Formats: sequence, C-alpha cells, structure tokens
Amino acid sequence: MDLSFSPEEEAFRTEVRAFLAEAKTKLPDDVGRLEADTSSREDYLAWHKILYHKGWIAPHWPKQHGGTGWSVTQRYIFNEECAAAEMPALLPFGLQMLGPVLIAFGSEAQKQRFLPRILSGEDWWCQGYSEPGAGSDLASLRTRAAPDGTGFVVSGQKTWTTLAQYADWIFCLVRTDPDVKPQEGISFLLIDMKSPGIKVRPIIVLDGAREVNEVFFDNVHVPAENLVGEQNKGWTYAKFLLVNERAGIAGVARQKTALRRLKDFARTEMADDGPLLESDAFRRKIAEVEIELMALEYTELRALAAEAKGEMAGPESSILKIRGTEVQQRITELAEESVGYYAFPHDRALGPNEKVGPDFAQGVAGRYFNMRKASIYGGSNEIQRNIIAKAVLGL
Amino acid sequence: MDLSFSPEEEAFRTEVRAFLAEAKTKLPDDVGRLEADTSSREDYLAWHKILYHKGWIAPHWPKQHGGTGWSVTQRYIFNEECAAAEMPALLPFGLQMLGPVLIAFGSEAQKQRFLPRILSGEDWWCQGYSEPGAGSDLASLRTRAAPDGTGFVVSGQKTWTTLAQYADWIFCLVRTDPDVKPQEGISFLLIDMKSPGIKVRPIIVLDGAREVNEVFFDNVHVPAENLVGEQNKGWTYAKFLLVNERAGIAGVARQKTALRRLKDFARTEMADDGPLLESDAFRRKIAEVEIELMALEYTELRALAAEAKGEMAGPESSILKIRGTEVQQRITELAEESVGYYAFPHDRALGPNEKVGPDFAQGVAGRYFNMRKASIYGGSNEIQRNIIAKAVLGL
Amino acid sequence: MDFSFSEEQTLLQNSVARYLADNYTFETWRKFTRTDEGRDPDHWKVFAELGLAAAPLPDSCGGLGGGPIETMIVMKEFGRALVIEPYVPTVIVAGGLLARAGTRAQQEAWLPKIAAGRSIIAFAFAEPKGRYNLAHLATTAKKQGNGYLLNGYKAVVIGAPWADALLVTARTAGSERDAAGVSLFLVDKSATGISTRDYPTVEGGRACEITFENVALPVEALIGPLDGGLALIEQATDEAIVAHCAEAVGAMGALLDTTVAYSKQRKQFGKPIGSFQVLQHRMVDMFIQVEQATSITLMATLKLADHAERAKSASAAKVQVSKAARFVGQQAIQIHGGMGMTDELAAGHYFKRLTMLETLYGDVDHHLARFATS
Amino acid sequence: MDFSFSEEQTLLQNSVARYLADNYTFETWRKFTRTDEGRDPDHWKVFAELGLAAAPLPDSCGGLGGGPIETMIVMKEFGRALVIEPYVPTVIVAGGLLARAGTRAQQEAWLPKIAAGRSIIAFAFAEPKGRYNLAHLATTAKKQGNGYLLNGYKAVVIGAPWADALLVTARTAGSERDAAGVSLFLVDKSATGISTRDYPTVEGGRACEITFENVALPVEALIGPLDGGLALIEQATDEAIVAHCAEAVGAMGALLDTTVAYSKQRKQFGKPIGSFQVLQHRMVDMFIQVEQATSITLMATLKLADHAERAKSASAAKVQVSKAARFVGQQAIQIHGGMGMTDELAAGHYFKRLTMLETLYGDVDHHLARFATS
Repeated sequence: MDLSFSPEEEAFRTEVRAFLAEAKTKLPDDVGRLEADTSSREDYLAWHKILYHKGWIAPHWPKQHGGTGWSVTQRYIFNEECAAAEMPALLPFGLQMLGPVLIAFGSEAQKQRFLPRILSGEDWWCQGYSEPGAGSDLASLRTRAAPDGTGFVVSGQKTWTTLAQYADWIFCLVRTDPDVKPQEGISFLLIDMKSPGIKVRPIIVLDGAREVNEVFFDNVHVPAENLVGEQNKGWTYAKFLLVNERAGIAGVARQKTALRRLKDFARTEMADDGPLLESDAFRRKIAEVEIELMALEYTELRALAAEAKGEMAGPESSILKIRGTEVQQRITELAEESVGYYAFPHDRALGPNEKVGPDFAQGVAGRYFNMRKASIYGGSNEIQRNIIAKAVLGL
Repeated sequence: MDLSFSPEEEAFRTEVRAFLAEAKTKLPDDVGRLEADTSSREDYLAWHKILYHKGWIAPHWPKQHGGTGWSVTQRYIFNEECAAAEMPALLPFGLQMLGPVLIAFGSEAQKQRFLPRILSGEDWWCQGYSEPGAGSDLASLRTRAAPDGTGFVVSGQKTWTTLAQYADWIFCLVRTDPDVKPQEGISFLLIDMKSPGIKVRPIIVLDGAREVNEVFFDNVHVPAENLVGEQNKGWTYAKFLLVNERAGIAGVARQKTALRRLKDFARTEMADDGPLLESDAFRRKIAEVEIELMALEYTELRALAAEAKGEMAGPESSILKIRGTEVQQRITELAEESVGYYAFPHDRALGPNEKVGPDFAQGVAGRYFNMRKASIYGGSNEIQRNIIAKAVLGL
Repeated sequence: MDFSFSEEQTLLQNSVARYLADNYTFETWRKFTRTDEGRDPDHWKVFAELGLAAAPLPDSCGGLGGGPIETMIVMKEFGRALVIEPYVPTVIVAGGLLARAGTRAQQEAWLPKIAAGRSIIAFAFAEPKGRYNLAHLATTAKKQGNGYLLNGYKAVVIGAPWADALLVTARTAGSERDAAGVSLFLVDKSATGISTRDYPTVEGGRACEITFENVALPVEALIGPLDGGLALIEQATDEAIVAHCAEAVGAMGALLDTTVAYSKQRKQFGKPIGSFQVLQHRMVDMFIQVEQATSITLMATLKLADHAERAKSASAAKVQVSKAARFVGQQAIQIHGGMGMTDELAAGHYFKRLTMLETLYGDVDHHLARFATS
Repeated sequence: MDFSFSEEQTLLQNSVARYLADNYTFETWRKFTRTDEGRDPDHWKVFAELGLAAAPLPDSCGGLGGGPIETMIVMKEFGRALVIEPYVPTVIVAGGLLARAGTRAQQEAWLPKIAAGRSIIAFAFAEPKGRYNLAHLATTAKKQGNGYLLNGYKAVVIGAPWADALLVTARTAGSERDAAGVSLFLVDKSATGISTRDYPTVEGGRACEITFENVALPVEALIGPLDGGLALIEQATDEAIVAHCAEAVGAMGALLDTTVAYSKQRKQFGKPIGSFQVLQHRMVDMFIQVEQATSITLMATLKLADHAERAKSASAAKVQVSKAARFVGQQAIQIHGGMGMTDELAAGHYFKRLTMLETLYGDVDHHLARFATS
C-alpha cells in the first residue's frame, strides 16, 4: 500500500498545472459560474473546446475512441487540479452518460457518427429518462415508441430534462413493449431534437433558474438506426449508465474547493468576537464537514483503486452518491449561514452590476435551494439506500 | 390562556414541599438511587408506604378508589415537587398500569380485592406482556390459556418482566382463542406468582443488573375470577394500558432534575480552559437538550390541559414517549461524556466503599447503557412512529 | 393553568383564517409577488379593517388591547398563507416600541395611522458588518442643534420599499459594540439625505439597502431614552422573534399538510409514496418537530411579559423553531421529489420563507449562545 | 498509488483472523473476562508466537519491521474479536516509544521481552483533573541524586493489573499545563512506593488507580529527553488513536454483520424485521458509517509517518470513527431490541467496547477542537 506519487506522476501534475494556468487566460473571468439563465451555449462549451483541442476531453474513454490512455492515478491528479484551479464543470450528458453507453453497447455506425461529435462538442446531448409519473421509479415510464417498419414513432413526455433548451439530441428511454413486466419492454433511443413533433417547455425551479424542462413528443419519427443495442433491452443500458453516473457524483475535488472558498470568506466575515471562522460553533461545523469530506475522499480513492484493478463499479458506489450529495448540501447550507442577512437578496433577479452584499454572498441562497435537488435527481438517496440494502446487505 | 398559579395552588405547593421535606428525613440517604441488585423490596417500597399513609399514593385514580381528587394542575405541581426533591420513583406496575385497567374494566370483586392492596403496597405486581417472539409486536403472543371449567390452564413464557423476582402477582396477556386473528382471542389474566408451575429466571442486562426476568408458566391454574373483563377482549385493555403508559413516560420533571445535576457537575469538572460547562461545545450540547426539554414540557402541559378538559389521551401521546425517551437518552449520553475516563470503572462490580472517581460518575456509564432500553420497551419508538403515521397522519 | 383561547381570540383566529383562505390564495400570491410593487396593497387595508393592525396595541393608543397571544394567533395564520405584508416591523416592532416608550405626542402621531393601516414602518437595524449583534452599529446620530444628524448604512431592510417611515438604530455615544450609546429614531423615509436601493428577496418579498447621508432629524424623532435604547430594541426584537416563531409554526403546519397529502396521491412502484415506511417515519418526525415548535412558541409567547425570562425564552424558541424549520422544509422538498424543486408548487415557497425565518433576528448559533449565557 | 496489501500483510491478516476465530470465540471471551484474572494469559503468549508483538517493531530491535499498516491489520481483527489484551499500550505505545526514543540499553532491556510476550506495559497518563490534556500533570518527578523521585496519582490505567511495568508521564519542570517540562518514565510496577487499586472496567477489561509515593527512579528510567517528552507522548498517543480506530472499524464491522443477520432471522408482524424499510435504511446508514470510518482510518494510518499532517489526521479519524461508533453501537442495540439489552449476545459487548473507544485518548469534542486548530 502506497499513496505517494511517482516522479512521473509528479511531472504529469506539473504539466496539467501549466496547461490549466494557460487555459484560464483564454476563458472569461466568471466562466466558472455557469448558470442556466445567464450563460450562453458558448459559455458552457468554452472550456470543453479547449480540452478537446488539447485531446484531454474524455480521459475516462478508451484510447481508441478518443480517450487519453491515462492511469487511474493520472485521472485523479487531473480532476484534483481542475477543481483546485476552479475550472468550469463539463456537461456530463455526452461525455459521462451517453458516451460510455455507446462505447459498450452502440453499433459501429453509431460510434463513428456520434462519438467524435460528443468529443468536439458539436452535438449537445440531453437526457430523456424521467417522466411525470416516473421519477426515481424509472421502470414505470410510459413514453411509447411504436415500431413502424422504418423505425419508431414516439409519443409521450419527459421531464426534469436539464438544459434541453440548448440540446441537439436527446437519449431516451422509451416503452417499446407495453405488455411485459415494467423493466422489460424498454428501449434506448437517440432522438434528434429538431425532429418534427418535439416541444420543449421550461420548468422554473426554486432559485428561479431555467435549468430543467419538460420535453413533449407528439408522433416523432425516429429511424431504426437510432436504436441503441437491442430492442427491449434498454433497462440494462440504463442501469449501466446510472452506476457510471453515481461513481463520479461525489465530486470530492470540487467540494474541497467549495469548502476552501467558504473558509476564506468565513475568515473575513465578522461574528461577535472576531472572524466567523474563529467562532467555536462555526469552526466546529466546518471541521465536521471537512473531516467527512476527508473520509469521502478515501472512499472514492478506494473505489478508484478497485477500478484500477479492473473491478467494475458496484452497488457500493451508491455510498458516494449518498454521502457526496449530503456533504455538498451541507456545504451550501453552511455557505448560506455564513453570509447572514445577505442571503436574502434575490440576486438572480438583479442585473450583473446591481448585486447587493459581499461577492461571496452572490448566488449562495440560490445554490442552497438548488442543491436540494442533489438528493432527489439521479436516483433519490432513498432509492440508493434501497439498492445498498438489497444488493450489499442482502436485506 | 393563563399559565400562572392561583393562590390556592401556591398554597398547595407549599404544603407539598413541607411534606416532602419531612418525608425525606424518614428515608435512607441514597434511596433515590434504586437499583435492581442492591435495593431490597423494602427499599423500593419505603417511599410508597409514606405516600400511602398520607393518602397521596394514587393522585390519578378516581377519589372513590383512593385517589386524591386533585386537579390536573395540582398533580402537575405534585410531580414537579417530587422530582425537584429527588424523591424515589414509584413502581408503575400496580399504580400506573394495572390500577386504571381494573378501575375501567375490572369486576366489582376484583376492584375490592386488588385495588386496596395496590395502594398499600401489600401486593407487588409485575407485567406479563412481552414474549420471546412477541416484543413490540404484542399481538403475536403465544402463551396459551386453555379454559378448564373452573378457570384457565396457562402454559408459555413471558420475558423482559421487570423485577419479577419480587412480585406477588403478574398481570398477563394470554391467548385464549388460537383460531382467530392475532388481535382477537387474547385475554387479560391476573396470576398469583406463588401458583405451582411458575418459574422465574433472571436476565442480566448490559449494565450488569438483574432488572428483568423470564417467567415460565407450566400448566398454571388460574381461577375464572381472575379474568379481567371479557374473555378474548384483552387486546382492548392492553391498548388502554399502553396509551396510559405513554402519557406518563416523558417524565419531564425528573429529566429537569437529571439535567440540573449534570450541569452542577459540569460546573466543577475541569476541561482544557476552565469548567466543562463553560467550554463552548459542551455548553451548546447542554443548551440544546435543555431547550428540547422546555418544548417537551409544554407539549406535556398541552396534553394535560386537554386531559383537564376531559379529552382522552390520543395517539399524540406517542410524541411524549418518543421525545421523552430521546431526551432521557441524550442526558445519559452527556453525563457519560462529562466524566471522561471515570466512565470506565465498572462500579456495579465494586463494593459501596470501593467506588472510584467522583460521586457523580457512579453509575453514569451503567445508566447510559441501561437507558438504551427506553426506546425499545413499552412499544419501541419505531412502533410509536408507526402509530402516529397511521392514526394521526392517516398514512 | 388554562390553555384555552378566549371567545374573542377564537373569533380573531377564525376571521383571519377565513379572509386569507378566501382572498390570499397561493395563486393570487404568485401573481402579486411578481408585480413591480411586489404586493397587493388592498390586503394591508383589509388587515386594518379586520382589526389586526390594532390588535396588539393598547386601548389607550387606539388599539384593541390584545397581547402576545393575539399576535401568536394572527402570525400562525399569516404563516400558513405565506403573508408577506410587513406586519411584524410595522405593528409588532414599531407599534410596540411607540406604545411602550413613545411620548404622548409620538403615540398620537403614529399609532392611529398604524392601527388604521395608513402607515408602513420598516425596521432598519442590520448593518453589513454587524451580523446579529444589535449593538454593533457604524451608523451614527450626532447631536446637531436641537436635533440629530444621521449618517450610515443599513443592510437588507425588509419591507422598506413599501414603507413611509423607518425605525433606525444608531449610535449616539460609545464605540462600535458598546451596549450603552445606542438610540432609536423614527425617520420619515422621504427625508433629505436618504437614498435607497430596492430589490426583491429570495422568498418573494421586498427589501432595500439604505444610505443615510447627513439626514437632519428633529428632536422628536428620538424614541425612548437617548443612549439607552438597546434594552428597548432587545425587547422589541424578542417580540418580533416570537411572532416570527408563530409564523414559522403556521408555515410548517401547512407544509406538513401539503406533504402528507402529496405523499398519499403520488405513486411510485405502483404504491402511494406515503405507504413507504421510511417516508412515513420522516413525516412523523416532521410532525414531532411541528408539535415541539408549537409548544415552545407557546412557552415563549406566555413569557414575553416576564422580564427575567423573556430573553432566554425567546432565544430558546428561536433555536427550536429554526431547527424545526430547516428539517421540515428540507424534508418536505425531498418528499415532494422533483415537484418540490419547482416554482409551481407552494412547497418550495414555504421552504424559502422558512429558510429566511431561520436567519431573521439571529440564527441558531447566535441564539444558542445567547440562551446559554442568559 | 496502490491500495493493495503485500503478500506478507495478507498472510498476517489471515493468521490473526484464523487464530481468533478458532480460539477467541465470544463464549470463551465471556468465561475468561469473568475470572478474577480477567484474561487467559495463553492468548498473549500466542500473540507473541504469531509475531504480533514484534510486528510493528523495527528489525534493529528484534521486531519484524512492520509499520502502521500492519498495526491496522492486526487491530481490525482484534476489534472483530473483542480482544481485551493490552496490545496497544504494550506494543504500540511502549514498544513504539522505546524504539523511537529509547537508548540502546533501554531497547535491549525491553524490546526483546515485549516482542517475546514476556512483558506487559501499561500507559499511565491520565489524571483525575487532567481530562484529555496530556500536559495537565499533577504527578511530578523531582531530581534526586542520580535519579528521580516520583509522586502523584494516575487514573484509570488500562491493563495495569496485568502489567509488570508502567510508562508514566510526569512533570519535571514548569507548571501544571505547560507544554515544556513533561517527561516520560518507564517504571517497574513492583517498585517501592507504588500502590494500586485494581478494578474491572465496564466492557470486561481491567484497570487500576495508581498512587506514587516517593518512588525512587534510577536515571535510566527516563525515556527520551528530560522536560521534552510531550512531543514524543503526542506521537505515541496519535499512533494509539489510529490503532484503536482500526479496532473500532473491526468491531463495527462485526456488529453490523450480526445486526444484519439478526434482522433477517427475527420476525415481527409475521415478517423478518430486516424487511422493514426503516430498519433497512438504518442498517445502510450503519454500513455507510463503517465504510467512511474504514476510509478515514486508512487515511490516518498512511499519514502517521507524515510529521506535518499526523496530528490533524489522527484527530480527524478519531472524530469520524467515534461518531460512527456511537451511531453503529446504539442502532445495533435498537435493532436487536430487548435481546440487544442482554448480557448474553455479543451485540451489547461490542456496544460497550465502542463506547469506551469513543472516549479513550480524547472524545469527539476534544479532537474536533484539536483538528480545527492544528
């Protein structure tokens, strides 16, 4: 057992740092804060494109499909450095979600057609999983895809579709056989958002943002070549994707950065007898979340180590989703507490030059409200606990 | 709405205080600390007998059966004063549990025979509810009582029977009809512990005490006159008793005393920078439980006020059981923390003159371990939550 | 001991509840909170007609002689209906302070207007660096001629965009955090030298930042003793705290009701989600929190007049209710799932209001420390 | 980065696990903890034969040259089996201190005996008024002739009834809480002037109170620098803390296993209680706690040699593991119901041991403060 880095790994870290430092100069100052209302499609893709040109956009993909061929340790270093440099988040829909599914289950033609455009950022993907009657209980979905000889005719509704307003394509779970058990009879379709019969309607969420949407399908024709894998086997691919999604969801490196920013602020904000960070109650709360995050980091490292040995991400990865989102929510809570009354102004409703209160307070309340979603989306934390109870504890 | 006390009520308080001060002189110094191993039957009954002679042993009973005829407010004052004076706890089995059941459902003969001996303390009762296979799920009990013309023949086993080693009588739930739904076919029997065929075996609990027992029945004959109410209606009486039991279980007044003692100790115990009670972390924990207890006191007062208006204790009384036991457990936890390393000596195994560490530390670890039972016995807190979910929230 | 409401109190409760149920629905609330004005001024007038603005004021000042219980009754109903009108700063804080410490002339000038719904007063006490310390004041009022010269900055003054007057805390002596040297002024909002920046607040209300630049105050602007205002201010904020606790109790009750109802109707895996034991127990825990918050708010309400116990009781209530508000709010969203995240259901709006109430007049840490040391 | 055990480490784990499973069952444990002696001395001998006592000691001192990882492996297995033998004070604390700071002569005198299982050493550091502050010492050692004169009182010295020697912290200069002026002595327990009061401890072990009255120590009793012992003591206690964290992880793992198994077999309302969702989720939360405790113990183990991060990491582990220990222990009892309250099942004994480990070398509050300020 050895957690130190080799000289080669240290050299790699130096290379990454230099690259990030230079990349930062090419990005707008506030690009780290991507927000659905104020950031444009170009804002969202700026960092993506830089990474694409460098060849570093998909480190976790196999090399033959555009991956970097890095070791698990290199990927860990890269993530750490990106988070420490406060680089923007990348959109997960193509890179994290669809890409691995296509690589594992897609046809050769699908790989050739779609993977390069995911890498380049030419295609913006969104995810069509949830429906009004099927949230954490995905298997009860009702969007219907009826085979019509040349493909499928899709009718129904998806919801909670993040950033669908920008999307070129949507990958969908649809029901192709209504007469079998709920988990069977589901297929995985790729649908062009420009197809006739698709309508997108925004849902405004707690913090006022247009982040998610409803997507309506009214007799949308989808060619047969856009079926991924086998018909009626979509549930298998969906589960593959969910497990993949969970593994990355802890976001330890980013949370370390968020915690550091919070501590920096609490060092300047004054409480009764000095800086807030030196008040015993607040310091203890910060320490507790910092310690929880240290533990989570090693839980993630243990998972990475298993991955490096070729073991698949198992149901244990649900822990990362549960604790990761809990810690994330806790940090937004403490940030909200830290700014006192300056959590009240509805800064999203104010112009960029009309902000009220200290810089750190901007968006703090909104993030607290918005992050409540973290324990709901992507398989609610209750569902994750059901999974562990069954698959790990055998209950 | 008015929470102040009338001059009559204040006069009553003065009378109670004077009585308690005098009573204390008649009790051994350490009688407040009744413990199953070291306290004798006489120790347990000393305070009971003083109250009996005063006529104050059963304030909550109807006057005609030996109650005091006090108002709800007077009972509240009396309880407060007893707790503040750290008077010993009374055994609940006859006074709190069986008495009200007999008064409500017993025959005239049963009332005349048993109630006076409960009041006087001549009969020590214990409770035969739980069985090895029927804990919080009482309805699944299997102890069988077969009618035999002159009464019943009882065979089976009860468990967690508190202080059965001293008991003269046991009130039991037994199955008189095995062929109906679990809740039906249960009867409520009074059984003489000296009956042939009864055997008592101690169970040693976490803190090493002999507090509870197993009670075995091997063809024990019980005369028909010892059936309470109607045959096969025992479940109704059992529920009546459980609700009654819950109402008193919060024990707010006693917990205020326990918290006061803990604060007194924490004022003298030294932490790094001064008294433990002045260390920010410990002070906050004490303050939180103190505040929770203030809220609980008013929850109890609201229940008493409803009772004073003649409303029956409803399922809401489950709150008092849940929060009451949680607060009680929390206080034992904090007491355990407060004494540091002096929680380690197993003082129960030491002679009375061999104690180690400060006075306050005696029994502290044992009480912490022992009080884990509070959320298990008397209908576990999970069962209480099931009751509220169903009966109050309609889920 | 008697826990029941008087007949008048029951009538008051019924009339407020009925008016709000009929006229202050969530749908109308959504509309008027989105207008530029951010409210429908008619409601304020009706509140006055119903006697709410006069309820807690003493008879001698044109009020109805009610007390903390009446305030608790009104605020609980306000909480259920997400009422955003500035009842607490105007009626409880300003009304209460004037009734208690105002001169005869000040009372005659202001109280009838408050009782009649013709005046809205905002309480300008917070400052950017002061956090929850009421004596931490950089705003100063210096003696000038027969009056005072006010200079400083007040942060996040709730309801101020709607107000015609401001109740301002300022330092008249001593240094930044001294308990002595704090005074209280009632200032016309249109006075020269006052500039404001209005903005919406996260839960749908309105607030503003206020700059005072050489604002000349007449001598009669001073409420209560010069330099000795802090005790008055603390009493007024304790009354505001307890009133907001009652509001939170009302809001939590309504939020629990809608959550339980939603859980019975929303299905997953073929069953109502309210049939899952984990969610059942969670809603029971919410219920327990609401009951405990109800109890401690009652306690603090009954002790508001008790000089020795007021501060400790108010802080206890603030701690317990704020913890309940966070738990109930967060869990309500969680149980509502994705729907709880939307702007369309009331659940999210209760959550946001409860979050704001957690912080208002000091958060849990602040009041836990105040409780432990008072 | 590499998280796997070496072949030797895997062998070590297997041999400890196998010995304990075969010879240190709960039934035998119940018997020997109830004897007057309170242990079965044969186990200590076997531990030495298995190389456990020598495992973490350096080759140069007759040890096997293992490190913190080896200790973690051994302690995790000890935790699963409720091992009460004084491995940590003897091998980790005394062995570690001697190896690090002992003179050649001291090492030769003691380490072979420790490695061979022929010596048991107790760590006498706590005092009645010192709580968790290692420098808060009323015990003094005054220079006398060529040696020292030891006076004082040590509280709750774990394993001391079985020990032949005591490692004693004492003040040689400065006043009661000074960091400087603390020294460390290895004292023969049979020395004149030492009186002990032995007693059983709640979890089944043995400890004693020790009085030192003019105990004459030879100059070679001093371990490490005179007056400069505190840094050494802190390092040794950090190593003990992390070892006990591993023990707690082992105990929690075993307790979770038995709880899950019990819940599958115990029926209520006609169903195994493990089928109730509330208990399922609770056991998942226990599982998460065990996993997080495992992770942070690994982290602290790997950082024990890192001078800059050692203290902070050890305190972090102590906080996380202690919180986990309380949660897992309490919930295990709750899920076992009445059976969990009895002396007959192992569950209660794990709970009591975990409760003790929460406190040993400082509780959560102590280490949270140490973490935040270091």
